[in-house]
Amino acid sequence: MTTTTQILLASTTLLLLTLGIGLARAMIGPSLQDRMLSVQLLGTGGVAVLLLLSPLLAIPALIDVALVLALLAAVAAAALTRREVDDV
Amino acid sequence: MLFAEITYALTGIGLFALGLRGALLRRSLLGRIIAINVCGAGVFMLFVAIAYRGPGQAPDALPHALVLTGIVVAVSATALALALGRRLRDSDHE
Amino acid sequence: MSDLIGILFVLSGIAFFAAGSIGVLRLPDLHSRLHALTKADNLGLGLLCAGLAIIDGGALNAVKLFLVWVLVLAASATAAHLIAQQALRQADK
Amino acid sequence: MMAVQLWQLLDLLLAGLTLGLGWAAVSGPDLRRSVVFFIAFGLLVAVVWARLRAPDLALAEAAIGAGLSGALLLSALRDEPDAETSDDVRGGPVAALVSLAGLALAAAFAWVMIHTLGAADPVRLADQITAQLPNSGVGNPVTAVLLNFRAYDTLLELAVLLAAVLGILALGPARTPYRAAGPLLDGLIRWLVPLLILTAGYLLWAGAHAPGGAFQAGAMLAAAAVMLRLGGHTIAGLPRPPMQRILLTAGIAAFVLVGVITTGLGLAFLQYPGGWSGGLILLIEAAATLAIATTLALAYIGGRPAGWVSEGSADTTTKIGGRD
Repeated sequence: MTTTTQILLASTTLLLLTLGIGLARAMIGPSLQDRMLSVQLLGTGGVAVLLLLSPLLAIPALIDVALVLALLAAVAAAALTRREVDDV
Repeated sequence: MLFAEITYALTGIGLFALGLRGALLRRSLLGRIIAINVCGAGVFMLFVAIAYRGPGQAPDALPHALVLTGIVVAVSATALALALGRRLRDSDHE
Repeated sequence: MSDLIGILFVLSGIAFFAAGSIGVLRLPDLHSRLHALTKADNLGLGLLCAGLAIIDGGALNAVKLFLVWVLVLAASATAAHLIAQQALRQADK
Repeated sequence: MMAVQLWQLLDLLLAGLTLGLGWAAVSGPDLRRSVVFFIAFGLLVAVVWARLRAPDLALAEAAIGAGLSGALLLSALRDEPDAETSDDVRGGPVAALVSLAGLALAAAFAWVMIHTLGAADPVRLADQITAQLPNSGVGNPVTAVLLNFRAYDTLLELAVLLAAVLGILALGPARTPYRAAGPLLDGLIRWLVPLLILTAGYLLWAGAHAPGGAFQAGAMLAAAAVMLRLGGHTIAGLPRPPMQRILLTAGIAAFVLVGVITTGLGLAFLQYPGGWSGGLILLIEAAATLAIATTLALAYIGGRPAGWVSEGSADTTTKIGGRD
């Protein structure tokens, strides 16, 4: 394993730790919007983790997965902010 | 035995137990449906963990195919359960 | 050499992610948290994508990484607006 | 070695976060909170699949676990009268007992699993899959299993999906549609829907040799339908009901048609003639993609869209259990 790979691996671990910190906001809340923005952070972070895993695991298709996750995180955000019948 | 295999298999078992507990203890249908979905994700994780064969090795494709169909069936079953729940509530209100 | 530059980009990207997460956790109200999230995360992901593209060196993957970044940028800007809008609407009620 | 420990740390972190989000999703009392955590949980599970070298599953989970399921639960939540205030979780001695029993069950499972995995190197079908892959007509082993080696199972799975959607259609009319979108959401829909459809096409085509395939492509198309419905499009971009019926059965029809033809050629049911595998698989997958997309879109709508009502349907007999 080269030094570059090791540093990428350490970065991925660090990133997961960071996402864990961000998720604490989802646990605390207090408002629903606070939880949503924490999920939004997890979406971007998840995309980043997938991009880092792609060279680490030598699976190029993980970039496609990151693309799909980015698209669907947008769908989830639209669905999350549009619950009530009278939403504009 | 690989560390990742054991870690994620145990996580799968943990999720299964968590989901089961939620399905038994929650009162609302929606809460139970979420719990059962977590339960199912636990089962899927156990499958995929067992399919894992270590770094640089191609994993076992058969459990992957099973779980892939499982994910799609789970979402359809969730939709059916939600439709049933709505129907039940509508007939309760009449 | 290019690996070194790439790693610097990736690490600074991670630093922005960390700043964003800490901002989301520590800032006092929703709107400043949203601010921390969108600025830090999108910049973080941009630097990370740039770094990975430099390390990878391939043109196709560079295009794909850039595409992922643009997508997340556009999607999360809209999402942040939608979340803020919803919060304002609920405050009005 | 340093790298091994880093991987283990990464695995522990990812597993811990997944368990934490799973726990947050199943513990109440607020249902909206649970749904938000469930979406986050789906996002993370997609990362776990990627970590375990299952990109096909990561694609499906990213589309379904993180996107469609969440949208589905959120649209069901609209009908929930008091989602915020409901005291949803039982407490007291019963809860303690159930928790203990769950813990015991998990411990027993863990014990069995560790002993089974440790006992001997298991017999794996993976070696047969690898050996037969060159004959399957596709390069992606998961697609080979689904559309060739175990095509029979996939045919029946499409039948299960059809049964589920027929149940949903039989249970009642569609949920209340959303209002027309504001400029912000409308702008998002304008670029997101074409991209989702484009990605669906890419995944269908890529599925032969790389991660992707009918299930992932169908889920992406369904996500496009969800976006359209969120923007106020009542039937989520679906065609008229007669066409919906055709699309719903397209996957099964393509499977059966190919199966009958192969039987007519003197081969086994769904045993593709040599050299034809790749083309036939793509044909079946294209039909299955449309069927899965229509199924998931109708499942999201949650009932019959306008135009499905026919004589003797549940609309005219609202009370199944008689008068009250």
